[in-house]
Amino acid sequence: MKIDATGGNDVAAADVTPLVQLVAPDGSRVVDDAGAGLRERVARLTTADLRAMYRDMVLTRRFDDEATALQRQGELALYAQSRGQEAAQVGSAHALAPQDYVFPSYREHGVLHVRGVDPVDRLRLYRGEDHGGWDPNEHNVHLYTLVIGSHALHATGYAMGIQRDGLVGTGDAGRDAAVVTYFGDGATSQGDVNEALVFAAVNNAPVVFFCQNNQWAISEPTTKQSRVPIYKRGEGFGVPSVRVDGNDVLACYAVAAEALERAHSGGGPTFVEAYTYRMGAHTTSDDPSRYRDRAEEEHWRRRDPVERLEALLRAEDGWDETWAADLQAEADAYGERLRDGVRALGAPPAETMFDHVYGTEHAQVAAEQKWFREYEAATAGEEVAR
Amino acid sequence: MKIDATGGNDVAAADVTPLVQLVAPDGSRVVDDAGAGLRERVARLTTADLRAMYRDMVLTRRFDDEATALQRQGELALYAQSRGQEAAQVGSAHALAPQDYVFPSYREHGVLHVRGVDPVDRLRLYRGEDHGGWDPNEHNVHLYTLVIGSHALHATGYAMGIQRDGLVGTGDAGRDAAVVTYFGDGATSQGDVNEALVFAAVNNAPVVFFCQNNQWAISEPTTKQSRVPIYKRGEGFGVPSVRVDGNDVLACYAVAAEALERAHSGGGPTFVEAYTYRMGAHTTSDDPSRYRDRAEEEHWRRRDPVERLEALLRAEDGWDETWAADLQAEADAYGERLRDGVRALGAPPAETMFDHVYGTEHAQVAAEQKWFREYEAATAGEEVAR
Amino acid sequence: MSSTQTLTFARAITEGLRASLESDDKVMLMGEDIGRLGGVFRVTDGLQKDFGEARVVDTPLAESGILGTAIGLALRGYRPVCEIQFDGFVFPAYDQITTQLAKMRYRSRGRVEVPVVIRIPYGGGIGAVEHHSESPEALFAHTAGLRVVSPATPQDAYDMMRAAIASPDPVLFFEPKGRYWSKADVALGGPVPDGVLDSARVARTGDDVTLVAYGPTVATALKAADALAAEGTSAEVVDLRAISPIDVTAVAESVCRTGRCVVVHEAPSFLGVGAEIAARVSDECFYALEAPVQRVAGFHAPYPVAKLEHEYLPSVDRVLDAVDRALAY
Amino acid sequence: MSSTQTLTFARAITEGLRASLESDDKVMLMGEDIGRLGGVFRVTDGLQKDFGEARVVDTPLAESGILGTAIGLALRGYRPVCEIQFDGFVFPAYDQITTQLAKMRYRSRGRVEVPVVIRIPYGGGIGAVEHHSESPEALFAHTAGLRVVSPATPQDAYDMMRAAIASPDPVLFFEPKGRYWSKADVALGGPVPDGVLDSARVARTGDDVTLVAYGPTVATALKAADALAAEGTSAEVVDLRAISPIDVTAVAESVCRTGRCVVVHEAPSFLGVGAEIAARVSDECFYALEAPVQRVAGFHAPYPVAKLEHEYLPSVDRVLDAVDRALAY
Ligand SMILES: Cc1ncc(C[n+]2csc(CCOP(=O)(O)OP(=O)(O)O)c2C)c(N)n1
Ligand SMILES: Cc1ncc(C[n+]2csc(CCOP(=O)(O)OP(=O)(O)O)c2C)c(N)n1
Ligand SMILES: [Mg+2]
Ligand SMILES: [Mg+2]
Repeated sequence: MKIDATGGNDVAAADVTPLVQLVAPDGSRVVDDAGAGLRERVARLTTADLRAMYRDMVLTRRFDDEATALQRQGELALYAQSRGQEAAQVGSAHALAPQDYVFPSYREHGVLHVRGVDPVDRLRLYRGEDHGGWDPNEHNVHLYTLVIGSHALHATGYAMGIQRDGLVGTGDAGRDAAVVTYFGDGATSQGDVNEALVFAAVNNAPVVFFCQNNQWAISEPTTKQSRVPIYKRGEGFGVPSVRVDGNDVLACYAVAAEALERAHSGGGPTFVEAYTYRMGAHTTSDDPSRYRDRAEEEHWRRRDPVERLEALLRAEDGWDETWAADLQAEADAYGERLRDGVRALGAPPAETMFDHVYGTEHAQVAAEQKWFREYEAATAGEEVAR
Repeated sequence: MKIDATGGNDVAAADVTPLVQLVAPDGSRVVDDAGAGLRERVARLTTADLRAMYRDMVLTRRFDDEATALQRQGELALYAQSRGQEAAQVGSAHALAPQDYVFPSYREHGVLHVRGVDPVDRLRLYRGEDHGGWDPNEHNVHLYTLVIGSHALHATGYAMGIQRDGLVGTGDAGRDAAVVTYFGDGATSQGDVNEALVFAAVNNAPVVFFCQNNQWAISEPTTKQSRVPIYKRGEGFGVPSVRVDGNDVLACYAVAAEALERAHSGGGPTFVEAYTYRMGAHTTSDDPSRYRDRAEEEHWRRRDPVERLEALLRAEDGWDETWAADLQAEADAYGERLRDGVRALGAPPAETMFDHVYGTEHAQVAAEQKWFREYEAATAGEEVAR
Repeated sequence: MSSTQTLTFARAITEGLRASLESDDKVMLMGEDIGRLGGVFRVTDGLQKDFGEARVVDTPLAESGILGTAIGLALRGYRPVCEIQFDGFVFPAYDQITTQLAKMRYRSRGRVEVPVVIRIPYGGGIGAVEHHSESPEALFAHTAGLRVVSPATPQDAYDMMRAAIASPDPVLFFEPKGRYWSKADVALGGPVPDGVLDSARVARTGDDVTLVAYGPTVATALKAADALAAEGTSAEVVDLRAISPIDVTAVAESVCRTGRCVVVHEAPSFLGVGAEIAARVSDECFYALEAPVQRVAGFHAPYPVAKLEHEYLPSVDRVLDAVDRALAY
Repeated sequence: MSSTQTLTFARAITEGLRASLESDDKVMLMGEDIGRLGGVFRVTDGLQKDFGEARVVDTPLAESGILGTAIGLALRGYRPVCEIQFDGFVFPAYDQITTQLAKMRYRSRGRVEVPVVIRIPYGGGIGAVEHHSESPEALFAHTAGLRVVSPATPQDAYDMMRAAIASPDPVLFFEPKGRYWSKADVALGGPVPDGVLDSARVARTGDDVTLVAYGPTVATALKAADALAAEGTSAEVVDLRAISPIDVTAVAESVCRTGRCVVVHEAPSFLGVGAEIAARVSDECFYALEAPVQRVAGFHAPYPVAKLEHEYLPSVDRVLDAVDRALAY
């Protein structure tokens, strides 16, 4: 374990609070007493594994850059970057078993990438073309939830369902299942997140609360949400809690793996605070220059999680220029596919706004849909006439 | 400090968790290292002080008994006893300064008694004659709140108002003000109580969260709300927290006094878990025999807080038979006044149901009130005619 | 398989729950004090004993938590039936119901569904304290994605409960608590009947005026119809059963025939279900209406103290008064 | 003391807030991101700088907490103005608003009051994602104890904001966010005008049909009136301003004269404000109505994706269509 004087907005807290770290910002491995169990978990990872993580982080960042550009070009209504949080997202997602289920917030592009959710589908919501965009059950990833914190309860309920299905503590790694829910530092203030901790604790539900403390909730620093480090919150509910360096992909992987192992085996919930930084604006509508200073941004630019993994790979001979060049080429192709795919998304037919309001006929919807259909037909040529 | 093997429903938790205790169940003083500061606070109390507390507890219990009887006679719609919780309520209320403000739940009859709220007024709500019953600003006691946990936020906001009034840390004991809010173990599961802890912590607000863990939320034992002792909850928000023997009036007084001193001086919020027991039914509508056993009730009957204070007084020569007989006589007179007062409460005039919906005229209310008035006038004799 | 028993309204719901628990092992009940206590109204009495703690769950005291975890359970394939202890305590769950439960199917374009039932004992007349006598149905029915129903008879309570649990949509099931102790013969068993969640029921036929009611006020309307019959006025009583959707066809069919309509509900008149009925009837029966639709409902004031509730609640006399007004046009 | 300036709608609100902060030091603002950022719509821009962090407060991210602490502050004598960031995020505070804020005065028989204002940017048309375009006003107006208003012009935005803050009652102040960037001359200063919180405003006089609107749809109605004028139909436009209470007198006066009424709002039609208007107008103008009240409103579906919102929202064409229908009777 290491103390990380982060220079973020809650320096004081960060100064005194141990942060699980396995890789230092310079790419060297951290070796201390406390991290032994976690080190063992990452010792098993091969260079290929590390490269796979690196690739996922690079493609996630490319996704961010492309989406941001698409928004500027008017192809998206809005976009929320994950930039700076790739290690927290990719690391934790690599720890998931296929049968595990994810309840993301709205910024977990890296998690969705690892789970295999189609990148174009991931932007339908931000395009204003869909409120969701993918089939949650295809990759075991629920839709983005925009009402802060609500989904922490859905995750907990889902985990209670897994318990009822008898899929906890079977001893079969291919069957034991758990849930990970992602949310931000700001979300920890919501009643729902706290109630989720109550329900998870009392039911001993197999759910991991993965809080990405990116130090900002739009314009508010974490000090506006809590006077103690966020990971303490879980302890108050009797949920084992840990604070991990969110820019250290290996530490995030290891901590998530440990938490998932606990959940799978019947050990119940875990609360993880991944201490990281939102390098970009809150969303494309936001202007962070109004509330935070360049020095802080600069400080964190120097602790870029992607660069840290690159440094590790270089330090441990996992880097190879051909491989790196291929990855760049892959990223370019990925970007192009994404741009084309998004631009090709049209608008759904107007009448679909009446679909799926209910699962069975509802007279009010049926009557309004009928009216709309007739109105559309009648006014098809009329607007010109007026 | 002492470990109290309570025999309650969360025996396990109670077994391992230190409980602040100054008076043992047999009435002897507890002398240990941890309680030194608190012992000092109670050392200042005179026999007259202890007798005053005893009197308040006895009258509170009498209030309970009379109200329960009145409910059985059909004079009240409902009643929620405080029986068993007199030490927690009277002890903590004795620590309040006049300018402090209280936000009770619905069972804090002992607190209201100490604050001087008229006993008949306190039963208006339970009679179905009033939704409140007294003027909150007369004794600085807000009305009972029936929606579990909501008032914890009101208390916090009120405390933020005290801060804005500049009445924290003035150093003047007659001016520094704080808020105490009372709620139960069940209430700790509500989002609102947890959000109140967030707001209190972040604002360093002068508010004491006084949780009476009476081990039951109607039929649910505390294990259905938390897997760790309730006082831990506060710590997760960075709020100093303490678990006190709720049947020990001196410990409750001392812990509340300490928390209030912290609040008054600008030290911010405190979370107190008073570990006690609901000796009666949840309310007069409830039947505890459906969900808890006699043995548990019997166990707690033997730790009656009133008897404990009596034992202390006897042990320390504070007991006097004349005084005790006078108190009984006072209680009898009090009971009679209460019975008469409650029976004399009529029903408010029907038209008052339109009063105080708004502070200024509202056309919808005005129109309906007018209609009602005319309808009442027109149908005065008519019912006979039909 | 089927039999007829005389049951209280409350017991009919219990039997509806029991039948659903028996026929589908994904059905589960959640709520405060519903286990050993059997709920404060004893509607779930005995069910935890029979179906176990995993299927009849005493939850923490947190309504948002109950609904939020129920949504998660539903996403996992369960069919949670959540009890809200009293009408006035549903609001902490309002966000989960309005922004999540109602919209999950729509948000996912039908890829997932959340068949959650929310049981809410509602309405007044039982001499209770604040928050225990309210009628918040309109606050849910305005939101698309939710079905809102309220039975008025033990038979409907039984049938509609089974239908609600079987429905793929979220259903707010408003139980008129003042009627819990009323009794009737109930045919138990057999297949879950069609249409009970979205069709009105003509509780009494008549020609001169249509009384529209649901839940607790159906009994009031029927009593008023008796009194009217004695005076020579023939009132038809339409029991809506469903509040979302409203069976406008049935209501309009009746009112266009009688030419007069009185809507009766306990919830405040302003923006209540009666407003929608009045708007629809005034449209559909524009030429047939002999008098404007009359509303007999709660007032625009918080539910009053128990001592005054009978002045606040729609009474038979107030219904008769409204009928007089309608007939006087 | 008073002056006239050309201001955007948003800026007019800022000035209303500023004037209130200046004239009463118990006034304070609370919300997410309202301080340094000035709110996501910049409505509170500069106010924290000018009035300090104790009076313009960046709160934790918890709407129930915001409203609940605002109630406590109000009990202590403060006048909190709470910003809810977007319409769809008010629901976590719904319980505090409905069971506490609305009922505190009543519960105490007038012994305490809670003059809290809740600012809610609402309505659609701005191309936003889910939960950012809703119109939940009916979900509040049904509850007694709350005042619900929505200005349609910068002048009203300024005046009504000052009046709302001065009111002893809780006020839900619905700001039509799609109109934030519209501009007009605004007379600033002077005493807070009377009546703006409970009287409708005739935005345009006419004889053939009455268009009733509020907030964002007043502009739509006015455009429709222009188009109708060109066709020879004279439409009166009534801007409700207040939704609780509704100025029924003003609406009925107009409709009884024109004989026809079209209500326009963005919220779903079912159990929306239009239902209450239709019910009241059908009653008050029973003999004068030439056609049933027409409602042009949102549909009974969750607010759709941005790509479809213009098909969902009441458009000028849909208003014209409804007028045609009314005229055809
Ligand atoms: C209930 C609710 N209130 C307000 C918002 C508006 N909002 C969107 S994101 C955000 C900040 C979230 O901060 P945090 O939880 O730290 O997540 P981050 O965006 O930093 O990942 C806010 C206030 C919302 N979406 N939901
Ligand atoms: C929001 C809400 N939900 C449910 C209830 C019904 N109810 C009244 S008291 C109670 C139990 C409260 O338990 P606890 O907080 O431990 O307080 P106690 O009654 O034991 O003093 C419940 C569930 C309520 N009043 N409010
Ligand atoms: Mg954040
Ligand atoms: Mg309790």
